[in-house]
Order: sequence, then C-alpha cells, then structure tokens
Amino acid sequence: MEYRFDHLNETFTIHLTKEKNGFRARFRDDEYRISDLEIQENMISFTIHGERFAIYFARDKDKNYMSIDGELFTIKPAQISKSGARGISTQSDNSVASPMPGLLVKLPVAAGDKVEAGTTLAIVEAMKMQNELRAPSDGVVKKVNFKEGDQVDAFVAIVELEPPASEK
Amino acid sequence: MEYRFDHLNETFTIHLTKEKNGFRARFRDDEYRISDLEIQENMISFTIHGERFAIYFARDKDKNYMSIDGELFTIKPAQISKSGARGISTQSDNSVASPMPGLLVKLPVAAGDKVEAGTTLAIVEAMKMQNELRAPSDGVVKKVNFKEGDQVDAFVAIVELEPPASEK
Amino acid sequence: MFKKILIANRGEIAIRVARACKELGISVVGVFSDADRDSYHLHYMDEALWIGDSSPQASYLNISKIIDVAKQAGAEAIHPGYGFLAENSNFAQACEESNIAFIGPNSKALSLVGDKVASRNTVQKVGVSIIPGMQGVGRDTKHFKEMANKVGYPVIVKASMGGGGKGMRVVYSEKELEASIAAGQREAKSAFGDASVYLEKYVEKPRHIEFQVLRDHHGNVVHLFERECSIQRRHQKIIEETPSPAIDEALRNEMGEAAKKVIEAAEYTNAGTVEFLLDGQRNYYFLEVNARVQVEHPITEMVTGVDLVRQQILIAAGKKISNKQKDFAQRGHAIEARIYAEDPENDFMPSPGRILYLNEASGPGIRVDSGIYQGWNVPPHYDPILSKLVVWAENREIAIRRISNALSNYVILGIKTNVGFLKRIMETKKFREGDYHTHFIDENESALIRQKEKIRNVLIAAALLASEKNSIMTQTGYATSAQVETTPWQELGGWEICKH
Amino acid sequence: MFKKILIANRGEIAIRVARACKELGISVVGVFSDADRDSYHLHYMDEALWIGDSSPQASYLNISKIIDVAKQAGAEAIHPGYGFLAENSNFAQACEESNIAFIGPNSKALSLVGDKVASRNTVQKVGVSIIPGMQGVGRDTKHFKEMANKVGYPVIVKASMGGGGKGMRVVYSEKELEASIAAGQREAKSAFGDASVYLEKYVEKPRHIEFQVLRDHHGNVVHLFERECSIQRRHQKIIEETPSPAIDEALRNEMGEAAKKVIEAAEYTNAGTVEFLLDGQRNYYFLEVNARVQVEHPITEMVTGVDLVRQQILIAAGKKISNKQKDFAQRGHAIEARIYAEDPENDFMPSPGRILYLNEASGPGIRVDSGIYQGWNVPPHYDPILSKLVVWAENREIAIRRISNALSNYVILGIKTNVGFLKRIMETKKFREGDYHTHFIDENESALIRQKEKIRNVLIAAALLASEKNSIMTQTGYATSAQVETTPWQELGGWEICKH
Repeated sequence: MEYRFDHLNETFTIHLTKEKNGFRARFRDDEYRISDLEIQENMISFTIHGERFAIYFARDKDKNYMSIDGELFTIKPAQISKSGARGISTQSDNSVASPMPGLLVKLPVAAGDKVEAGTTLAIVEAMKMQNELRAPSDGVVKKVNFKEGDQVDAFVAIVELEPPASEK
Repeated sequence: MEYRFDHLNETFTIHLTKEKNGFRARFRDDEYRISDLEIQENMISFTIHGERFAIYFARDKDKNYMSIDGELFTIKPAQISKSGARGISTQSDNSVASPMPGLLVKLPVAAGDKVEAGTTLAIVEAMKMQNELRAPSDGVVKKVNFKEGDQVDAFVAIVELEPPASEK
Repeated sequence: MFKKILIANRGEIAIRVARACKELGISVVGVFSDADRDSYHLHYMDEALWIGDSSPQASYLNISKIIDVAKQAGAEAIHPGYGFLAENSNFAQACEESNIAFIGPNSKALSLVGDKVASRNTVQKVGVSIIPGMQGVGRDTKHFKEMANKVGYPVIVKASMGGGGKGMRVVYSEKELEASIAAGQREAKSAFGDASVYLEKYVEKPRHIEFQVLRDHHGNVVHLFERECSIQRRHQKIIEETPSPAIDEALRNEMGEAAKKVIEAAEYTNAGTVEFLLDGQRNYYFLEVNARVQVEHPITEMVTGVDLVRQQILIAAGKKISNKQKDFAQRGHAIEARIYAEDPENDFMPSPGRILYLNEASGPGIRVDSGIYQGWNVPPHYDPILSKLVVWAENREIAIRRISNALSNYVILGIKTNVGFLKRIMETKKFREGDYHTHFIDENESALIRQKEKIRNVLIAAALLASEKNSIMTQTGYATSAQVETTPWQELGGWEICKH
Repeated sequence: MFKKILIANRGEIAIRVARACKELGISVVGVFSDADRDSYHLHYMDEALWIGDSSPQASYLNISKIIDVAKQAGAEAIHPGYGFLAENSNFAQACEESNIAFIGPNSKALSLVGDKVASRNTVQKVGVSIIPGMQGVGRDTKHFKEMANKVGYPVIVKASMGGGGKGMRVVYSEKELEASIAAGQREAKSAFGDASVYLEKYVEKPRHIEFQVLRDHHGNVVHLFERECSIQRRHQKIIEETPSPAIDEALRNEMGEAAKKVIEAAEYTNAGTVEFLLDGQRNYYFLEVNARVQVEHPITEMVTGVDLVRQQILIAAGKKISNKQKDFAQRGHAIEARIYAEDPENDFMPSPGRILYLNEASGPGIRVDSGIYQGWNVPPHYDPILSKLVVWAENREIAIRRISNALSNYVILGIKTNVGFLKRIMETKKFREGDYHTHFIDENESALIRQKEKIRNVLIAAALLASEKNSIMTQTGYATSAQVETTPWQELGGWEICKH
C-alpha cells in the first residue's frame, strides 16, 4: 500500500508491503526490511536490517508529531486533490497571517487602506519576540479580522488584501 | 449534589454545592469551601480555606486512580443497588480467586474433590512471589476454570466450591 | 576497549548499563523475552534480540541461548546486571569458554564467594570476624552452655534445617537456655522433621552495612565507602543511604580495610560488595560478598562521583584503577528508595498491570533510574522493581526532606506502588534521627500505616471531577466539535481519534 | 529563619525556589496571572494567589500588587527568581519599605550594578579591566589613531547612537583606520541620523566567562568558580558548562579574585554573577554584574555541591557563610542545555501551544529543572524557556555524551522545541574540542542544519502506524468491547470514556 505524507511543504511517498515476518518498505529508490514492530500508546519501534529504532509520537486531529533522537517532525497525511478528502482550511494567498500564535500588539491598517508591498500590516508578539507582518505586494486592505490586543492563532488570516483598484 | 464512592470496601459520601466563587463540600460532619478549581488532563487542583491541593488522577473503565502526596487511592463510583446500575462481575462467595494477577503454578484439585477448610486449592505466582489460595470452608470442588501454567487475572474465580454433600 | 556489549538483563538495570556503554562509545545489544517485547529497556539498545518465552528459565536464565545470541551479534562482552545470571559461576564460565568477557568477577572468585562455608573460612583466615557460634549441630547442653558463655549472651538457637523463623529462640541468660533449646528442638522437629539446632551470637538491633569495593586485574583494590541498607521488608532492602548514620570515620576506615582484605583473599576482580552486620557496640561481622553491581549502587556514585558501571566495564577490559584510596572521598549525603509494583495496603501483594499515567520525580539532586513508561503493561513474570529514586543533598536532613518531597511528586497511576509507604518511612522520627536497624519496619508498623484523613481530599477531588465534566470540556478545549468530524487521519488509516 | 516566602515568579525557577524553601521547612506562597491558572509551578506551592491578567505588566511586573499579596499572605520574604522584577531596585526598595526581606542584593548595590557607567567606574577603581577604548565620541583622526595604538589592533569603530551592528567596523591595522572611520560615520549618519562614532579594543573570538559569587551581610565573600556561556543565539545563552575548557587553574584563581573584588567594591550582598569577556591571549574584561540567581546556576551546583538558592535564602536571613574559599572545589564537569519552545527549522519562531506528550530525560548524572507537564497549554505571554537539562559527569567527554544521549530521550510533542538543535551543537567537532566562542552558532551554521536523512525513519514509522491500526487494538488491549459499554462513571457523571 502507498502512504503519502506532507512535511514542511514537501510530499513524501512510502510503499509498504506486509510480509511473513514484518514489512517491506520502499522510500525513493531503496527498499528496507522491517521486523519486530512494536506499537505502544506514544511509541513505535522496529528493526531495519538489524538496527533498532524507537520513535515517539502523538497525534493531533490532523497532525502526527514525532520525535527521533531528539529531532522533531510534524507529519500530515498528504492532501489528496483528486479524491474527496477535505482540505484543512488555511490562509488564502492574498491574506496575511502570523507564523506563530501570539498577541496582536499593533494593527496600523484598516479596511480600505491602500498599502504598498512591504508595509507593516500587523505586529504579533509571543514569548517576548515581536514579529512584523508585511504586505507581500501592493494592494488595498479588504478586511481586518482582529483588533489590537487580540490573541491570534498561527496561520489564521489577520488582514485580507485585494489587488489595487487599477488592477481590478 | 451527592456523590458516593467506594474505596477499600467502604462507601463514602460527599455533598457538593456549587457557589458563586467555587463549591461547598460536605464530608461527614464538616463543611469545606473550595475555590480556584483547575482541572487538567491528569491533574486536579483546588484551594480549601487557603491551602492548595494538587491531585493526580487517571481513569480506567470503572476506577479512578488518584495520587496525593505520593499516596495512591483507587476510587470507584458506589454500587447503587436500588437503581438499575449494572454491577461489575466479581467472584462469588463460594469461589476462590487470586488477589493479584499471575501465573497459576499449582492446581492440586479437580472437580469432584472433597476439600477441608484450609486446603490449598491453587498457588499463583507473580513477580517472584507465591500466593497460596486456600479453601475458606469445607466443601466439594464444583468447577476448575483454569489449568496449571495459565495466566490468571486478579479477582477472577479459579476454583468454584459447593457445600459438602451432607449439607445439601 | 569493547566495541559491542550484550546486556543480559531487563528493566532499569539494563538501561543503566546501556547508558554507561553508550557514554564509552560502545554499541549495545539488548535481549528480550516474549513478555518484554514492548519493554522500555529495548528503547536504549542499538540491537534487540529475542531469547525465549516469558518464563525467566526460558529466557533471562537461559545460559546457552544468551551465549548464542551474543555470538550471533558479535558482542565481545556481556554485562549481566543484577539478579538472573549475575552471580552464576556457570554463566561466567560459559562466557570465558566462548571468549566473551563476563563483566563481573572471574568464575573462580564467583564460585568461592557464592559458597557460604568456603567464604566464611576465607574471611576468618584474614582476620575478619563472622558471627561467632557453632559451626554445626549442638551436641549436648554442656556444649550449648560453653558456646553461649564464649560468645556472650544474648544468643540465638536456630534449627539446622531451618528458615523463616521456625525453631528460632533468642536467649538472654543461662537460666533460660535449657528450656529454649528444648522448645527450639520441638519446633524444629515439627516444622522440618529434624530436631537439630545450633547456637550463635544474637546480634541485637543489627544494622546492615556494606562496603563497595573495586579490584582490577592488576591487583589494585579500593573501597568506595559504605552503604547502610537496614530498612528491609521481608529481608528485601527498600531504602539505602550513605554515609551511614551509625558509623564514624575510624570505624569506616577499619571496615573499609576489612572489606578490601576479603576481596583480596578471594582473588576477586571487578566490582563487589562486602556485607556486614553491625551491632550497637561497634562490632561488625562479615555476612557475604555480593558479586555484582548492586541495586543500590547509585548512592555510592552520588557521594563519590565515581560511575560504578563504567568502572565495571573498564576493569573487565583490563584497565587499571588509576586512583589511590586517598583520592576517594564522600561528599554530601545520598538516599535511594526502591519503587516496587506492590500494594502496601494489601500485604505488599505484587501489582502488575498497565501504567495509565506516569510523572516521575525530577529536579535538583534527584536521580531516577527507571525502567517503565506510560502506557506500558508491567508484566507479572519478573521482579516487582519499577525504578529507583535517588537523591543527593549537602547533608542528611536536607536529603530526607528532598526524597520525601520527590516521593510526593512521583506519580504512577493504574497499578499499586509502595511510593506512599516509602514516604511514610521518611517521615518517622526514628528514621529522621538515624536510629534504626533491620527490624525497623516490624517495630514501627503502627507509624507506617496510612493516615485515614488523606482520603478527604481524594473524595472531594473525585466529586469535583464528576461534577465538572462540562467545564473541563470547554476550559481546556479537549473535546471540540472538530474532533468528532472526519479527519484526514481517519480517511487514511481508520484511526479512532480519541483526544483527551 | 523565615517561616513563609512568596515566590514572585513562574515556570521552572518558581519550582526551583519552592523546592529549596520546602527543604528548609519554609512554607511557600505562589502567584499567578490569568494565563498561569493551570501552570505547573502552582503544584509546588502551599498557597496560590492571583496577581493580575496575562500581561507581564499587570502581573509579574506589578510591584504594588505583589507587595500587597505578600502582606496578605503574611510572607516574610520574597524570592524574585530571574527576569521580571529580579533586578528591579524599585522592587527591592518596596520590599525593604514593607519590612519584607528581598532575597537578592540590597537595593543600593542593585542600583549601582544596574548602572553601566557607575559599575564600570567602580570596577576600574579596584583594578579590574574593562574593554579599553574611548569613553565618549572620537574627536578627530589623531584621537582615533592614538587610542588605537594605545589599546592595540584590532579595534572596532562603533556608532555612538548605534546598535545591531550598524555603523560598526572592525579595523586590523592603521592603514585601514581612516577609511573605516569614514565608512562608519556614513553608515551611522544614514542609520541613526548622527555620524558620531567611537573606538574600542576589538575582542576577537571572545568567550563569555562568568564567576558565581556569594557575599553575606557580615562581609564574607567567596566565589564558586566559573561558568562558560559562549554558546549564544541572538545574545541569548543556550548552553553553559563548567569548568570552562578555556581557562586553567591560575587564570581561574585570578579571575575569581577579581570577581570577588568587584562584589566587595559594590558592597553587594547575596548571590551575584560577575561576567567577563575573555580573549585568546588570557585577557579578560569586566562586562557586568548579574544581580540574581542565573538561569545557568545548576551547573555550579553540580560541580561544587553547593545549593545556591538555599544559600540565597540563608544569606537573606542574615546567616554567615561558614566555609572559606579553600573549602570549595570543582568536582567533575557539568553542562546545561536550555529547552525552549521555539522552532529551529523556522527561524527560531516561538512555539506556544499544548504539550500532547512529555517524557523528560532522566538517569545517572541527569538533572531536569522543568516547568511543564503533559497536557499543559504553554501560554504565549512569557519567555519561551520550558525547562533546563543539566548533566554532570566525571569529565567533559563523558558529560557531552551524556547530555547528547539525554537530549535524544527528551521528548516534548505538540509544540516545537530546540531539543534537536541543542543535540546538533553537542555533536559538532568544535564544541567537542572546546574550541568555541560567542560567534559559534553563526560560524557553524551549516554544521547545525538538520540532516535530511532522519526523515526516512519518521516516514516509515508514520506509514506503519497508519497500516497497523488493527493489530494495535488487539495487541495492547486499548479498545476492548467493555470500554464502549456503559460504565458506572458514565452513569455517575457522564464522562466520555476515552481510553488510549
């Protein structure tokens, strides 16, 4: 069976075949024989060609957080466009969102404002760090979804833009 | 509202009343004011008359395991005999069960055997400890539910007895 | 140095050894029985090999199978941990014959110290005391009287075939002696079918003091001071500390030198522990040599700064102990409490089962050597030890407070443990004052019973949990509507999404 | 001794202080903001009082509110931890005026060391070096040349109004000097609207070495050796170790005595840290005094065996430091790694959120000072520090291996952390050789990037998890039919039974 996962904007494919004493996995051009699979509540371990791996994991509603040798990976099932799988709603191309959750400390624009590329649209603060969100291109502020002092989540549109009037 | 719990063969009652800033609890003849209640996944904390308590808990299907200051308590909702609450099936009075899960290393009796009070009916071993199960009274072995070498759970009847023939 | 070591054990000690190996750059091979397929120690291994079904005989005690898998994996040495094959001279010999280094004493020394009579003889030859008394069955009343006068009252009459206290009589003066012998003989006869009894010195309020010794293959020997292990339940140590509150510098040096003499006389190599019984008059008597790394080795590590398992490996690899006796010192105070899966409220019955929640103690001066994890099903086949809580502090008073607080925050839910019982011991006046001996638990039974009042807060908590279900849901956001919708995970693999 | 102490802080340091108080038999009062109602530090407090909404200004920085609740609770002393009000002389003064002991320096010394100019002057008076250079704006080329010759090349030209590297020029010889001044002035003018620049000695490959000092109210002062904190990211320390691989015994003693002089000159009391910059030629320059318990204080505790927070409390209570300088010694090696909620794969962006799974490192030589628990929602309002992983070992090589292995087993899932990044630092050749300085992270960027190959095992694991759902259910018995039946818990409180 084929499994497809998204990780940091990349999609990866793993082919898995059940065998008598375990599994055969194909990743890129290599094949791996997997044995002694053990799955616990938050741990999975298996042997590949004699070497033992232990990986911790925890699942959210759409993400699998995994840790191997101290390194963290967040893996999602790949968005399958051809099938009926429902996509997770994310920010649209002409909106601006924060890459981290935090406090909206500055929101110097309002609906209707004309902005140039690079204009600061919002400043979000979290854990003593300020993050400035700038306009990706010239445009007009279509909608502002929060007000100063609001707590905002990561990847949720704070300011929505539309192309400048002349381009409409 | 009244809550009834079983702990080590005793039933305890707690009356709880919701108030503006917390709860009022009654236990035996004393009343307690409870404030600043916080409940997390496996932790509950609250203040009683200025003193702060933190209790860890984890739930099984019918038990709540709790830890306070290192002391463990297993609490069950009380069996309410008058209502339709389904009892948890436990050993009957004339059967013999192990107080711990383990390996059935000896089973020197068979159905039909006459036994005297104190006769060893089974030996269960767990974690390097052997536990001898003896007949609580004179009787006849009615049924033997396991065989030597079996793994047995705690509080599951291993040997069932019936009164000696003369008493029938 | 070895490149690969096989660890012929399970649980916390297998992990302890694996850590020491990895810190030396050595690759580790773990072994497991059927019951241990999902055990925590395997997470610390570079390779993991199956050695048999769940019974100890078929797996961790299976000499030929373990030797086989060691060869198969190409391990150059085997560390046996404690228990199982750790003190089995046949195993040590099997290793030697397979050209695999046994990380422990040589098989000859192991045989010697494993033989009670031979080791007592060896020890006496070098002038270290054993408990004085008859070497065999008492002949007649005169013989008993002579021996009693020689060793001094009180004395104890013991059944030759005995064990478990049957046929035992403590005698405080000569006028009780004859009657006690007769009573002992009657009891021995009925319990063991043999009336033979013998007599030895009765050590009153004995304290169990042991010395850690290291000896390399070049004849260098050092001791790393004592551990006091007098807090025992059914002859099982449960709390150990160092330094012992019972000995001073002079006695420490004297006993330490005696321990070294014993190890040298036995031509013992690697790490070993010499156990003594100490009475209230500064007399100490050799008991036996424990020819392995001890469960309680961490307290020695905490006060001396020496990694004993690392030393075991280095010595087995032929390295010299480069430090002299004078280079070692005790700093501060260390206490260990053994965490067992057992129920103190039900006669310490073993308690295997699933660990539903785990939060182990941590913080300044706290070390946890653990073999468990949340979600694991503790199997019923092996020793009930789950982990060891070890603290270090500047002095004994702070160390006791520290371990007491750490026990309060050591949470294992789903099975029964002795955590609360251990904490109650720490809170007794006797323990705090260092005034205890091996009968401590029996003599302080009433002080060690759980206080009834604790239940109040537990019941209030249970009631609040039952009443607050709705607010939890919203307060902490566990169960939002999103979670009951279909998610990509479900479409992918059919997972039951069950957030908590 | 105090009977009750209020801890005006949160997170791991509040817990650290609470432990020290409890070990002294002192009752502890905790405080919390709205965002911290469910924070872990409250579990270690005997009382917990609310001090304001989630913003630091309204709560942990709110002097009058904190003084109010301290009075209300009857606390005799306040421990400020680090950060927030720890070095605020107004707060220290407010405590003094309310007859509450401030566990830290007296407010006068706190003001002095908080003033850069005043503290540099004080330090120079007692003969301790500061980085040599102009005290104000450079007048003309001659002035610059003279100063450059006096302090020796390389020198650095800096904008008077500057910051963030703008207008800065490093100059290696006199022939570059004039052009560099002009370039610096142009850049300063355009960045800050002011062309003023000045010159000081450029310390190449500087190492950050600090000394821990204790001084009591009776004039006794001791230093507890150094900590090296050169591994910094954006001027934030992330890894610290002691002893420093950069200094030897002679330099250690010299710098330690200099640190004591600084503390004495400032009439400083309690625990303080004197920071120095060290160059490759054994020159060291005073930077500043940190007038608080430092985040990295545990490594000093590990090698000296001294509990610094306990000493802080004892000194604040008027106790004398009874040990002399010669009584203190460093034993072994300690390293600390700070665990932050941040994403190294996304420019170290902060990462608040829910901790879905937590398994903190433990074992021999491992100390974790943690402020988090599984299920907790790390709030976005405060510093991203989650916990501190500290190791001790017999030597530096083993300590590095130990912390590297501990990082592998330090699992926090649900948010991003820097655990993997810290481990990558430990594995660089430069760090292993002790050959590093404050520009280490910038200069070793490529060695610190995550290796792409790690993803393979993660993807295989994800695929296996997706494929194996059915066998899990049966293998581990999570979802038996009994669990979907109605249970007494449901009838009692309507709990959603959701075993996992």
